[in-house]
Amino acid sequence: MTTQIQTELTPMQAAAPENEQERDRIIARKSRRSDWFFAAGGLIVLFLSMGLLLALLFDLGFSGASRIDFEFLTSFPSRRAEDAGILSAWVGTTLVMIVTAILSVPLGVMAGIYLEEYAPKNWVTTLIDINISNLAGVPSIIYGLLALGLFVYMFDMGSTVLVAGMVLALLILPVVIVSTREAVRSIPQITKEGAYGIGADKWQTVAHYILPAARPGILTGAIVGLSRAVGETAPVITIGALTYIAFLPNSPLQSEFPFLNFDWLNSAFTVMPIQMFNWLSRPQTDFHINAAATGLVLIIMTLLMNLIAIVIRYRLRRQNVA
Amino acid sequence: MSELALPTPPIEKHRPSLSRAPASNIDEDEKEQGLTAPPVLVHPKRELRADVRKLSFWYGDFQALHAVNLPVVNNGVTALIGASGCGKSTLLRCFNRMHDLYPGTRYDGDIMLLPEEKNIVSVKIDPIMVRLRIGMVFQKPNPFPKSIYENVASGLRVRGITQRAALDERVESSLRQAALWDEVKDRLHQSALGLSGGQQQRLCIARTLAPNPEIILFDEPTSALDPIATAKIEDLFHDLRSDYTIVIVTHNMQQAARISDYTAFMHLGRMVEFQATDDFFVNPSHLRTEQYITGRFG
Amino acid sequence: MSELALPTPPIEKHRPSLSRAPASNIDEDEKEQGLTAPPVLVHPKRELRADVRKLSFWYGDFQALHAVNLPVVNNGVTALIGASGCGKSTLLRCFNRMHDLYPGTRYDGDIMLLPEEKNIVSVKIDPIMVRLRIGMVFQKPNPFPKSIYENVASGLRVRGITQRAALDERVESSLRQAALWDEVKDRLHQSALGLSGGQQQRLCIARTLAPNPEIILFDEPTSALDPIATAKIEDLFHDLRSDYTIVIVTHNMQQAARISDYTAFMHLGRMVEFQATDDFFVNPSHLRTEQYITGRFG
Amino acid sequence: MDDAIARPPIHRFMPTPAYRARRLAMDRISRIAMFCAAALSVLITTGIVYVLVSESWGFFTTVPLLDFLTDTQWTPVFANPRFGIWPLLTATLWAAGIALLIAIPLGTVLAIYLSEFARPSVRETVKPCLEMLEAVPTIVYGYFALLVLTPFFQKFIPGLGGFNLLVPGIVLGIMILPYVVSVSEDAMRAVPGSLREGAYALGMSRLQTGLRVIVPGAFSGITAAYVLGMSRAVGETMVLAVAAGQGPNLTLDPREGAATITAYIVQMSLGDLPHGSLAYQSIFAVGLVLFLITLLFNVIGYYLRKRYREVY
Amino acid sequence: QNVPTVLIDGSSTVFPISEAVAEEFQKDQKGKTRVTVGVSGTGGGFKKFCRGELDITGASRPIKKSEMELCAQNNVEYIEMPIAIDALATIIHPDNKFAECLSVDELKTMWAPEAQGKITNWNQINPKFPDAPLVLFGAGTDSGTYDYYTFAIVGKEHSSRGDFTATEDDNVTVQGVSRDQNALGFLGLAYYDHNKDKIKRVAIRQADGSCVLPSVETAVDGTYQPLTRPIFYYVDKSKADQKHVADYIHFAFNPKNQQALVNEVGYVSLPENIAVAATKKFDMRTTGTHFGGGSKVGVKMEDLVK
Ligand SMILES: Nc1ncnc2c1ncn2[C@@H]1O[C@H](COP(=O)(O)OP(=O)(O)OP(=O)(O)O)[C@@H](O)[C@H]1O
Ligand SMILES: Nc1ncnc2c1ncn2[C@@H]1O[C@H](COP(=O)(O)OP(=O)(O)OP(=O)(O)O)[C@@H](O)[C@H]1O
Ligand SMILES: [Mg+2]
Ligand SMILES: [Mg+2]
Ligand SMILES: O=P([O-])([O-])[O-]
Repeated sequence: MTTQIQTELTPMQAAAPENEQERDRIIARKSRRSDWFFAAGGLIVLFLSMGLLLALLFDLGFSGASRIDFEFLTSFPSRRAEDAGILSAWVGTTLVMIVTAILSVPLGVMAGIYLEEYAPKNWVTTLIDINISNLAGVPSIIYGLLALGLFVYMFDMGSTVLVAGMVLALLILPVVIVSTREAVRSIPQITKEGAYGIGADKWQTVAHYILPAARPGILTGAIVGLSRAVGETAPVITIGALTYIAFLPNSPLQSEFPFLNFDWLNSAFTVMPIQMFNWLSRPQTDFHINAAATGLVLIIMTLLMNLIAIVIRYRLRRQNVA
Repeated sequence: MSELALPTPPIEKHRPSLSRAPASNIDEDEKEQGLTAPPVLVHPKRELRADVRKLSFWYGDFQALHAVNLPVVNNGVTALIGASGCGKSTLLRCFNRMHDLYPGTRYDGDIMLLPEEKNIVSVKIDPIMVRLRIGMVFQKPNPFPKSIYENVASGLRVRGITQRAALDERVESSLRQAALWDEVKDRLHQSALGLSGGQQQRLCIARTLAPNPEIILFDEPTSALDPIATAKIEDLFHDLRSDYTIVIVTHNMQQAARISDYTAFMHLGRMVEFQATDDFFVNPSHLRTEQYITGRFG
Repeated sequence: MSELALPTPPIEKHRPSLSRAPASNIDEDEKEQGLTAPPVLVHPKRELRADVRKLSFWYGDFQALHAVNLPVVNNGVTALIGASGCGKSTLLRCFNRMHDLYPGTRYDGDIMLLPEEKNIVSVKIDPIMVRLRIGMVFQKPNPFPKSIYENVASGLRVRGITQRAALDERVESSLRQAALWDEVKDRLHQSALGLSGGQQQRLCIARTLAPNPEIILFDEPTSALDPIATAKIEDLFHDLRSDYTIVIVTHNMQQAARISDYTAFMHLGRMVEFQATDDFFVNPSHLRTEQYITGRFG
Repeated sequence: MDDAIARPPIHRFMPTPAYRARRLAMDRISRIAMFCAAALSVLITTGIVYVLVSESWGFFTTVPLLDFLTDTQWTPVFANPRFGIWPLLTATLWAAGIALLIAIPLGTVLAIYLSEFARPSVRETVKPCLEMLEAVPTIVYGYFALLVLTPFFQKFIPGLGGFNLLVPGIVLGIMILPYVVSVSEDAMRAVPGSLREGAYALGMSRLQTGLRVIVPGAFSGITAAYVLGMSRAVGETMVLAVAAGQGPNLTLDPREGAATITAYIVQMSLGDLPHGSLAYQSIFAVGLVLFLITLLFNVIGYYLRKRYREVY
Repeated sequence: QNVPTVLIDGSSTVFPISEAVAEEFQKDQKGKTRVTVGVSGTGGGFKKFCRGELDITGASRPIKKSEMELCAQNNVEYIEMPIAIDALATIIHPDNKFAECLSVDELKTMWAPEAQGKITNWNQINPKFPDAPLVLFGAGTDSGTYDYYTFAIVGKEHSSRGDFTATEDDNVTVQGVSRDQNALGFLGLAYYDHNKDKIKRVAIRQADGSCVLPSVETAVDGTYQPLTRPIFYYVDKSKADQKHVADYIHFAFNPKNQQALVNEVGYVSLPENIAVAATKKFDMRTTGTHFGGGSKVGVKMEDLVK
């Protein structure tokens, strides 16, 4: 048994020639440098785009924050910028979102589960698949045209909260479907096989094992979709939402039986992005301040929704790791 | 734990008669190497619970099983061994029609459930009925993201059993059977995902035991576990083997030797050899088998 | 192919002196089982190319290697074996600083490149320098989504070699060394993704050979391949072993026995035994090693 | 060994026939309901195509298709009605083109940076932030383009109109940037880590790995990101309606304002559009053109994306 | 319990008045009555009005022949009431020094249908003007402003070039002109009034060569020609009996409210006697139009409320 072999070692054929080592050193240095430059470039781009979001927020904040107060949130629009508020706008947005959520989430989840778990692999499925990915990319204003031609005129429903909710539901349906599919797909095959393995049938597997596990993912998708709907303007303009609404639709809750009231579905309405668009197209700077304030409320709302979605996803991921 | 010694036979003991025997239905490669011969099936002397007869199986165009035969003894352990990719899992998953979940798969031949002589891979049989009678434990522990209690109860719930008392009773007894009761009895309603890998696997076994299936399939149940957890699960088999009919896939020959009554060796989708475990390792009748158990390939 | 016979030693040969020896730095579990003892390192009689000295390694807070020692002989094959998760890949990947790609990893101790006595895991050394000198072949074939030619040439291009003639020459010779030339010489400019798994793995070997690295690391290079492709790659080792210094991780003991000059056995992040391969399998000096090579765990 | 014989028979738990029947019914009902939900998506597309085509039909019975495709003026509701789609189309393409000019280089650099350079912790923070950028309502971007950036750029660019295509184009580029980044970064992430490690093992730097191995490996996915980004830019409405002006203007100068297809639809929708009038039909006609353009991009994007998913 | 709602739509010129009245009216009613105000333009408003969808439509020009027929078809009878007096203002960027006074002919060159695609530079209108692109903004084709402006300038109602930014929302015109040195646009006086700091009004060169700026005074004294006009409310007679509609009209034509609200938003309010007469006309439910289905220049207010 040899000890201290290394020191006794006779000079060998081993080490690379000097020039090769020198070459390696140069290559390594060059690599380091180009990496450094690219990383710096990447960081700059990153900060530029992130900075833009911040700049946007700051600008809105500077212009609009001082305008946001209790009055602003509880007043109707007015010809005087300083008296104007967004009460009818945010109530309208809320009501429309309720309709949108009630329609899009169940439909989207069912469709997503069907496509992921039930659909046989054939041309019909492929068609539906292409179709959904295309729908996700169809410009929102086209949905507006759909609603205008179909709901407003053909079905003669008028421009109501219900129609707005419906068109936005159709708009975000692909988002909900895709995120449901992703959530369902991310459930390990082995969990599904476990469920089938104990003798569960398809519906039991879906209802008791797949849906609960996919819930956070679905929720995330639904919130992201709704946050998109909150900010949508074009389709709602197309169906002819009003610009000046100084009242609220009837409350969905009432004191007498049956305690629920659906008049609001047929009510005229306005929503926040439209209110903002309206103020934005006025020339007076005072209204621009209102627009900025509305934008700020809008952006805070969507960012909050996204934040919630991100937190859910983050917790989901941690859960999966554990 | 049984102390089955494993005297491996000497290497390079040529068996010219076998290796030269011309055999029908052989791949080209195999022919060149002169290694394939008709399968050697020693019929078990014990009562059978199931019998695989000329079972072929296809993943789309790829034939993964070629006319496989395999007797499954009643209340005993049948082990399947073979190199990776030889079709062990594929065969096992035919028993509970797991392949039906995926499109493009096709069975041919029979898996007869005995004594009623019912072919469970027949298209006429509802796969869910098959799965209600035949349970399965997977390679990686796959507890549901629910409580420990609900995991064990899940098999009963899908069978429509909802009375609390019946569930409680069966949950406890299957956890005991799976030697897990003492470790979890104080946390039955906590998430099963908080258990260690070995505990999770025993939980999955308890879950499978709960409805008392007629056959239990195990697909490399210990390969994802550490040696200590493995030992615990191997111990379990000794308790279960007299009450349950078990088919187990393992890549660990020593494990097969320790826990099984009968061992089958597969190669490239074919059944090469089936013998009582005691004879299988001492006196393999096929050159391929011998090469495999002495570690010449795989 | 070498015909190293593998008479496995009888089981349950107790080595009380070893198994009872109290050792520092041992896990609780291990102590209970009385299985751990100080590592047994038989120093090689051959010239060394590298020497791992008290190398510890951490993934975040998890210490995956505990003061590992390992001599790597020059122009020879050193095999690393051990149960899954024991740290074989982790150790191998220290050699080319692969861990540097991931945050939160930390080395302690040395891997000395000899004879110049340069510690390649030192933070002062640029990992790219290390990787330019030490090549690696992975478990799963990982050809780049480019032509066969460009795959082999990529290592040369990185080193600044762009002359067509030099590239052509080296691409051909490395493909020949990897025994792939005849199969691909007519389709050099087709995508490498069209090759079979075994061919892809040989292509990856050619790609690694092309710049003539000083050491080549192999991480279970055949575990994703079928037996025939495995045999082809094992043949390669016999051609390469006299010209290249090779470290190979394998989960297949028989493979280690067939192709290596020295074998090291790891367990739970520790080096348990290192010996010339011929002695290693015949006469393991450590109870754990013996248990492992006789298949009692792993 | 066979001592089981001595024991009482094991009770096998099996569902009652009634329970089986209930399960079967539930299974069937749920399957049908879900299929209907999935089929609804097809119905939506059918609805879109039906509405667009049927309304445009009326338009094209008045307006020859040839005029629509060759005329260079768009004044459908005026004394001298002209029906050339080109002013709207060029404005749309200008804005989308400028947007891509911003989004492609920045997006690609950022995607390579995130997938190859950034630590996972950075990546995990940045991606949600980018998603937030994606979630900002477009009307807010419109505000930004009209009231903040245009006055700012007017200081540097002589002749930049109060409404122009340049600034909304740039804002549009920033708007689709997160999308381009996230799709192409996904594609780059989908390149297996083993390829990445293979590249590093040959001594490649991060940049070399990114450019020589990851980008070629993710090529179809990256292209899909560009194509889908283009589709979004073409279909974007509010930024352009607010900041690019609403006058049809066939121009080669992005400093001028011009109405895009989407802006035209918004502009017309703001007034009353009597059902059946030519003005009403005209928004469906241009909507159809918009739909076809985005359909083309979306389908190309779909196949490209599918391809990179299939490769690995 | 449905809250009664007054449905108003129509002219963007009238919109500021309706907005102001509605706001104050709803305050006055303390939520018992609602008012919605749309901005579809005069033409758009009439289309809805004659379908019976509205209670009141604002109009910045008298009802046209075609619209009268439509109303008759649907049995919609209307009460025509002047709500205020307006002047149309032509506007330019404050830095524009060369186009401060334009003749009707120059404006006609600019706006005539023949100009479409051809007249694109200021120096084509007048060689003395600089070589600068001509950027035009104006009221949308559904608006009374558009109709009256084309009627007064081009000579034919509803006839102009089409390659300009035509918008129902006059704010867009202000925005556009205030942001572009070479822009010109036209809109109701009120919009100029509210944005004096952003835009400049263009004087019209009269027959005698004098340049008259649009303003409340020149509108009242009639010197600003040919762009001074009354603007109207048309009320659906069948709806006039509903209390909330009647309340609204009484509120709008209350002389005190006229003074306060109409003037505040930048129009010339009706003299007190005219306002009272208008209310009386409403109470009598006098239907029909004073105009034979087209605009007239220089009508007397007294005639309108008979
Ligand atoms: N879903 C599938 N589609 C197509 N081929 C498959 C599929 N699953 C397995 N195979 C192929 O069928 C053959 C048998 O696979 P199987 O999983 O049964 O092998 P195994 O013996 O269980 O191997 P292991 O020990 O690795 O689990 C293999 O060649 C495998 O590539
Ligand atoms: N990226 C990582 N982060 C944290 N822990 C890791 C990581 N990679 C490996 N480990 C842990 O380090 C230990 C050694 O892993 P390693 O991959 O080196 O084992 P191995 O011997 O190569 O096993 P195998 O035969 O399965 O490849 C294991 O416990 C593993 O869980
Ligand atoms: Mg398997
Ligand atoms: Mg490994
Ligand atoms: O007042 P108008 O909107 O009709 O011009």
